[in-house]
Amino acid sequence: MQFFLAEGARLGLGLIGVISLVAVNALFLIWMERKVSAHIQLRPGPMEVGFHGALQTIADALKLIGKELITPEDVDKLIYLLAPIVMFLPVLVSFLVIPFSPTLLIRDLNVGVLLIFAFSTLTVLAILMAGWASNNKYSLLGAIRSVAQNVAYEIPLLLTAMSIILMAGSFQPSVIVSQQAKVWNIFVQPLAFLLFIICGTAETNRAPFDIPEAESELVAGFHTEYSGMRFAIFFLAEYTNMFIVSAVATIFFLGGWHGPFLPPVVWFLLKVYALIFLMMWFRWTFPRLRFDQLITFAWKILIPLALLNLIVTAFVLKLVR
Amino acid sequence: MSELFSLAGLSFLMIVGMTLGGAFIAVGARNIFHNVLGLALSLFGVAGIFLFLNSPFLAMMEILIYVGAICIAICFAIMLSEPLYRPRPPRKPIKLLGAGLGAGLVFVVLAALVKKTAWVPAAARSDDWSVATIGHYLLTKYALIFEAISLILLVAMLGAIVNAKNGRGREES
Amino acid sequence: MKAYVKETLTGFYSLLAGLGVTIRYFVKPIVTVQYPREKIDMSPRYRGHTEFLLDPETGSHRCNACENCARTCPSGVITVTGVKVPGTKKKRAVTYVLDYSLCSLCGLCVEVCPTNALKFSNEYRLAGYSRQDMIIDVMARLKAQQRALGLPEEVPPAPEAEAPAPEAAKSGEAES
Amino acid sequence: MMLEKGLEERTFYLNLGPQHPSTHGVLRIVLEMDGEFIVTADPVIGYGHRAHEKMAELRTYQQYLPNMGRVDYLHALAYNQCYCMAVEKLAGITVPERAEFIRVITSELNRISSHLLWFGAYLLDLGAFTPFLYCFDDREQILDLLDRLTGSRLTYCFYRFGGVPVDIDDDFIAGCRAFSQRLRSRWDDYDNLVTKNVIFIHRTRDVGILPPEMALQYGVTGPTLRGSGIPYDIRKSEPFSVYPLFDFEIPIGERGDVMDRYLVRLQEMEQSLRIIEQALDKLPNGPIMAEKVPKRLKPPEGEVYTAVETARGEFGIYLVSKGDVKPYRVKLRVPCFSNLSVLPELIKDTMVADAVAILGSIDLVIPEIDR
Repeated sequence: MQFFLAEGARLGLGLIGVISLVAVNALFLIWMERKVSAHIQLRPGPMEVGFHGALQTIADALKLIGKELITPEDVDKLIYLLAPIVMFLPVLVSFLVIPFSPTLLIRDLNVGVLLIFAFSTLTVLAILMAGWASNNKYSLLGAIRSVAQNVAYEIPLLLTAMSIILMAGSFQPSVIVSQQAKVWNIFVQPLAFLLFIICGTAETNRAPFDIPEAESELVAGFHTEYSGMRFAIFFLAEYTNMFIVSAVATIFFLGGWHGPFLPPVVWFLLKVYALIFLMMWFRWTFPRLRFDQLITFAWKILIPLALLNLIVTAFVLKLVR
Repeated sequence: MSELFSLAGLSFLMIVGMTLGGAFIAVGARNIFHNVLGLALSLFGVAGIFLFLNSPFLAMMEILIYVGAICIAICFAIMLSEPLYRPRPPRKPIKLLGAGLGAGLVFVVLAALVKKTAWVPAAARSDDWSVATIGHYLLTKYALIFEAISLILLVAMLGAIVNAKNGRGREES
Repeated sequence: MKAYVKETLTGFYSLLAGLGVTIRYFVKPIVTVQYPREKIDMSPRYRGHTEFLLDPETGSHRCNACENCARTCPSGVITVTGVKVPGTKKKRAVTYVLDYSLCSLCGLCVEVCPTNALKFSNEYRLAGYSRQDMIIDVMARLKAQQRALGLPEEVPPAPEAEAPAPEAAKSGEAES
Repeated sequence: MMLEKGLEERTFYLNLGPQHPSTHGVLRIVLEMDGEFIVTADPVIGYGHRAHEKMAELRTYQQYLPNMGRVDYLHALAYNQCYCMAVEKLAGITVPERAEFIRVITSELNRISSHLLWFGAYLLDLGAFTPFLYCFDDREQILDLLDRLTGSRLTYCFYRFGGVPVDIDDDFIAGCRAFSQRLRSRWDDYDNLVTKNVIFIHRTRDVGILPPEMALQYGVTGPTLRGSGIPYDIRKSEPFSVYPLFDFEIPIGERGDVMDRYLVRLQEMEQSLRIIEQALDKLPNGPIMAEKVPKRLKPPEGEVYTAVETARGEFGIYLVSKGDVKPYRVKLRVPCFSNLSVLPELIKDTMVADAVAILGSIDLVIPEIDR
């Protein structure tokens, strides 16, 4: 009983911490995205609310909260309402196992990495639900695209993840991080890092892989019909997904919390935000791929490379050990 | 009975409820998309049961493969099926009865089996879920299953490729 | 196979080149203007709405209400009324009202004016809550200008034959 | 999407527009879709109809001038020029050479600004946001130059019958030279950011191929036609104004795909820079306005057709006069109307993403189609 109480308290604290982190992180990331895009495009970005527009996203969030929640006619109501929740829940769960520092993690599961990958697949289901339930052709097209894309990109993502897991010999995030105390995996597995970042960008539906919500083709893709807070949750989930993908990449390749002088948490967050910056940089540089090219790219380039990387890794490991 | 009201017990009830409820939606709902979602919910519950059986790895795989991949694939298939605005054929009581009887029979057989089996406590299994162990098992104890699954997947993939090739006749674009 | 590898590599390089361009611009200074806080000067020839040219000799406008501008205007924007100046054959404008919401800023009125009484104003921040806000009383603007410069306000000559049209006068009052 | 029982449900209809991010205006395209593939496309126009042709019959020749900048607001000066040429031809007014030079310089600047806007907006269609802002930064320089000269930034109404109302000064000339230098220094960045980008190449190469024969059948003109390899440009084939005095090339494409149309426009900007520089070098002195242009213009009875090369293709005006102060009839031959008519052929059997890419590559200005 006492075990459950202690564990319950830990989980409860963790949940509160995670929810506040998700909210603050999303607010910060949206501001960051605006600033990064603005400066790439020679403009200042938001400047009015707060210092350099730092509070702009809070104002926007308030606006979104105040907006009417429109439920269009003829939608599949239950699914329409459930989709944002299904989108958001797995995102929360993933935070359970992310080690921010040797001590700051909620649950050090021995299948932690798998948990993140397993729950991230639910995002696809949520997108499909949203697109289907909206009863809108643009939404449905976006949802179908999203599914094909995510299925195609999950394979190379898991394959590259496998090569790292092979090296570490464990699915436990903290073990993977501790093994990089001396040399970060990015120096051992540069190709895997590259593939992982590409697939991660695709998994989070970000440009140049943002075809499920390609605004010039599908208006807003799967969330065309969502308004107000429901739309905001999709937005929140998108940015939190970015954070999770970057966090996993940090755990896998950038040595997690390792780094001199600064406290581990700071190092971890620094690395995560650096990767997020990279993803934003992609978004504001590249045009969007076409749907079939995207799939071709995954099958013809990413998967062979990931397989090759995995085989070479296994081979080298066998030789070394 | 009292242990059902502990934290663990409550979560167990929840998971069983999810599994059963999902299963009922999966067979009972008239909207085919709802059926898939019910299936996903049910499989999610099954993953939870695996957790209770102290197999987190299997639980995660359940979610990753069944919820994440299979259900999505089914959704894909749905997109190719009859449009939903078509009036659905009415349910025939005889069919319903038959299905119920069949399911009941399977349940009875399974229950009898469960009753008869002498269950070994789970503690006898190791707690080691490292990649090496899993790999070892896959190539020794479960080699046949592993190979069989690979074969099935290969056949499925070949079939998919053949279907895709003949399907639309848009190879040129 | 060789082509495949080559295409992958060159493609990858082209992406890096693109990233190089954007990061270079990322550190460049911004080029936009924070509009309500900063204001750029309009070019001297900016074609805003028209207003009266303040004749430095007389300290007033030169309009003699010939209505050439009103006639040449493609959109019928201009309403001008004048009265006969006593003792001469000339007329003199008393009201000059623009319906700016119809104006297409072609500048024909300025060109056609025989006395060069009109010029373009530099005002570009013209926003309003109603259509009434878009009706510009050019005469009132001139008077405000005269007041700002400390020039005597012109007393319109007493109407002799024709009185100013009541509607035009009314809309002029509403504006000022 | 209730369909009749007889119609099979293999295809469905998708409305691209009238309000859609990639139609750049109120154009509606009814797409019959088979999944992501387009079976047929049916453009529906007329949402932005303003009766420009009818308005000409109700206004005097001068009063119709401002309309011309609004038919195609992106290359307004070419439309101005065409109308002025038509009226001048009808009324027998000769334009002084310096005025013609000024017209060419400003019109070419306007052409560059139109192409720059197209370039940015097109990349926006393809999902790249940033080039749009870079192009607008460059375009802004042109707008500033033209603003200082004409007093307007978009819907210029600058040319007059018989010349131009305002002369260019040394500041303007220096500004033009500085601009051409600046734009040339940006080509590398554009190349690295867009033209050489592998994603961009894959999105545009061999997409939306317009065979030259089909282009001719549909009366396609402008860069869209030249992308298919037909060097037809009014500036060369039926020279007007002082274009014969300048040395410039007509860039053409080879395959007629989206990429070729894109490249043609990029190269056209370079050629326009060349024309501007030559015009600035050769700029003669003299009057900028023909003498004795009556204020109440009453051209003699007759009819006339003039055409100019705008950023989108051949724009022609057919003007009939009955000797009145108002034209009897004005017919505008706008390039986008013909260019749009070829669109259904081009986007047949492509995906939505390609349809957007092709639609953008034709460079439509919707109000010009509707007039």
